[in-house]
Amino acid sequence: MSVSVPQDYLPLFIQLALALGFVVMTLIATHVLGPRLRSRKKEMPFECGVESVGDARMPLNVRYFLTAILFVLFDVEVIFMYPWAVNFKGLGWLGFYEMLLFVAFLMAGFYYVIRKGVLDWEKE
Amino acid sequence: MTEKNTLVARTQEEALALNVPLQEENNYTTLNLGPTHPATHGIFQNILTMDGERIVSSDMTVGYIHRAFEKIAERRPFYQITTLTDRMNYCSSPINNMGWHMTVEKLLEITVPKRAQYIRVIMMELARIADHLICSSIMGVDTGAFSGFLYVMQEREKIYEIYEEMCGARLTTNMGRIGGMERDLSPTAIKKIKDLVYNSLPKVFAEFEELFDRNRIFRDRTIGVGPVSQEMAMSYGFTGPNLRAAGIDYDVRVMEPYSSYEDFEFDIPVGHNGDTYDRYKVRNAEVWESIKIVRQAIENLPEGPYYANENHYYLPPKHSVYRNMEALIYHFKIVMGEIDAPVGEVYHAVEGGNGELGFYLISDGGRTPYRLHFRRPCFIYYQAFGELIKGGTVSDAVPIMSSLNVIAGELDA
Amino acid sequence: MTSVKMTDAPPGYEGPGFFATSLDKLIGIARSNSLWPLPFATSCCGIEFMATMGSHYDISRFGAERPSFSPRQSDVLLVMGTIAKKMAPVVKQVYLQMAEPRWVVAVGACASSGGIFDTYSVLQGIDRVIPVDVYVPGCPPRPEQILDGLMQVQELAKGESLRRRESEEYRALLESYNILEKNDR
Amino acid sequence: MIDNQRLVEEIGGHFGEKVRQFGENSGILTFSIAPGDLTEVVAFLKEHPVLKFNFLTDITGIHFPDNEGAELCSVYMMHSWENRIRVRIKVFLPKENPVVPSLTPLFNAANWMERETFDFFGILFSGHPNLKRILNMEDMDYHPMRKEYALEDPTRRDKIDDLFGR
Repeated sequence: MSVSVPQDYLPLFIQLALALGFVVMTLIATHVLGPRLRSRKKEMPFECGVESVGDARMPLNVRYFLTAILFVLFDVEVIFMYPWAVNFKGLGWLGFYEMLLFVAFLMAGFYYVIRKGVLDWEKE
Repeated sequence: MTEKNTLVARTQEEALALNVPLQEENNYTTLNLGPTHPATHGIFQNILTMDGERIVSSDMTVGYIHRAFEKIAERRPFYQITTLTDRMNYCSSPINNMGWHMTVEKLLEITVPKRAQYIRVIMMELARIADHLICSSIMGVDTGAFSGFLYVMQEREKIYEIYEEMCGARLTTNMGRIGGMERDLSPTAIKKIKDLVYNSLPKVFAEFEELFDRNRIFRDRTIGVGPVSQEMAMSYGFTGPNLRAAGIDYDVRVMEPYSSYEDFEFDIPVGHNGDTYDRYKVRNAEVWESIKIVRQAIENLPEGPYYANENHYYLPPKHSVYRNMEALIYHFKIVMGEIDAPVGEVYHAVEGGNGELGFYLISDGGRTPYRLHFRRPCFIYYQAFGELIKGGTVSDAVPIMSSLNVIAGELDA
Repeated sequence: MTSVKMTDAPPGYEGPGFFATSLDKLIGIARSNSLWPLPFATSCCGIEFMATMGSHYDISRFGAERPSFSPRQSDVLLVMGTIAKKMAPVVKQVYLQMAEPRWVVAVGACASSGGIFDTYSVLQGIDRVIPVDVYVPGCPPRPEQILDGLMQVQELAKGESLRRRESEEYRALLESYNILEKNDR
Repeated sequence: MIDNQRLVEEIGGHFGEKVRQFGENSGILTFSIAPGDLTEVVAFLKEHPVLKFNFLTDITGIHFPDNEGAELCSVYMMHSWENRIRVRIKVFLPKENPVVPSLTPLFNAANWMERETFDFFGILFSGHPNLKRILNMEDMDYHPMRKEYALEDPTRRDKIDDLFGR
């Protein structure tokens, strides 16, 4: 096994530059070449062809926020699991117990959330 | 941002715990489904009031393609109204055509020969197959499976080829005449029909059913979704496959047999719960029954003329128009719409793709109907849609709509 | 040996190892071979469009495999079926919200002229509310005809000058349909 | 087996003078009643233990401009699935005040059928939960299916009479 040197990353940087360059070029080219027409009606949100009524910025129920933040929480948990799963053998039993502990903490929180009824939408 | 953009809490407890203001009233979200929404097949508008993901209520607007069929029908001679019926339920136009011809024949008291009746049955059943194929496969598309649609579209094209062989058109067929058919089944048509009902369609359709019937995703999204009880179905005027899915075996073909339906052996499939999955299953079972009917009709096709000998109403054959004075006169009078119909009041119903398709015709003895009313099954049962989706999620509303098989042209007339 | 047919090269100057043409033509080719349709299907013609989209006729062969149901990402508005007067503002709104360059195809007799429905409730042709580029006759047109209509749009897209959409004539056309408002750019 | 004769006896026997003009059109029994009796008659037919007219097939309207004092007609079609028999009820109404009770309490399906009839003919259904136009545009100011209104689109200019020899 060889040690990687900075030069080894050169192709990666070239690819990155090409990818970014393509995106930037396309954006600039479409702005320069593409015809454009602005009008009040065009910039309204598309509401299945009828004129939109009201404002999208209305007070949201806090339940949306709770659901969203809980989703993010458990989504991040999965992200932690990826590197752990890759190095599963290297980390050995200790790593396994650590992950078990981590999941247990989360599950305790999850249990609390369910007992509190945060995920029940229709709570009266 | 202003105060408007803040979070609010529903209960006092939440407001204290999260330090956000308490919401004074139920602030539901309003969502606009339609008129040009990819999930609504045809043009309907539903303004849904939502509590989170649950639909609280819906406000339905229809009439976006209202074309005033009934008004046009009052100004057209009888044979020209066939073109209007095509465009009503365009997924199964031959059924509409034949239904209209039979209504006029009832008014004129014409008996159609057996052979014509059998040809009509074949065409109507093929139309039913085409209608149900679209409905079932579009349900697949709406629940996320496109391949089923591609499978059965190929078969529908074969049905269209048979239509073309019979009348030259694919979709708006304008098939048949008052008093019979305009032409006999050609040998090519017979060959194509036999090939369809014996070889290609059963094979492909069995494969299609295999793809969906026990598909986990499809079942999860349809079983128990939008159930219709028997009482609700009756009260809302459901007919056709949607009614039969609720478990009521009402079928016009059996209840009031027309066009020799009493000669054929077939079952009426019924469902149990009337949910989306049952509607799908009933439609599929009906395709198999229709295949059975077409097989019987094509095997036992009686010999004889394919039109009634009614010079006043049935266009004379072209060769005699060129040689025979009387034929020329009749031809002219029929084409110019100068045939007076007797006074009468007729209601005739056929089993359309979506249910009881009725024609209520009042004639005052003139050349055009005095009043013609179409009983459009879609129009009547679509009003239950609002109640069916109540309490469900938006993702349920989409398969419910496609399983009801609402055809905009028929709905708005 | 491949059966894939390449698009024809536009007229230009060819030499050893290079090929020069105008930017207009290059962009024209790019646009015409990737037209994203917005199927505005209301009735019978919409069913024929389903056949056109399906496996038998396969509209994807013309670079239009991606039907866009939002006007923002679409190039061709295919209006298929009767447009009632109740529906006319919706068609106009959808057209207005499409990005430039945009083309409109009136598929079928109803969309072109009202067809057999000369009645109080039907709009007598969508060209009363929005400008139309291609009319496809038929009631309903066969899928081949719809494909032909799409190919006509391809021809239009191929030959269109890059400056057309900024010209005074185009502005006047839109103004005649009351599509441009006073302070629109 | 219940036939039209039996129906006439049952309905005529129960309502007496209220039901009039019994007739048979292509096999379907037709009779007419006054608007006030409609709910009663339909409920009787629906809840009758033997007749069991459990299904409201259709509601529609007819316009007879020459029928002085009863220009409009509201037609109800009912179907008894068990006895395989249909019946048609006609309610004649004056043009000035065409009011008839709504059948929505008895059949949910009547809701849109009545809205359609109102839209086309201007027949007013009292007690209807949401009687407004359904197919035509909200701002339309006439009822297009009445005989005096033209079918054609008034804005069309290419149909000049000279071209058609009229």
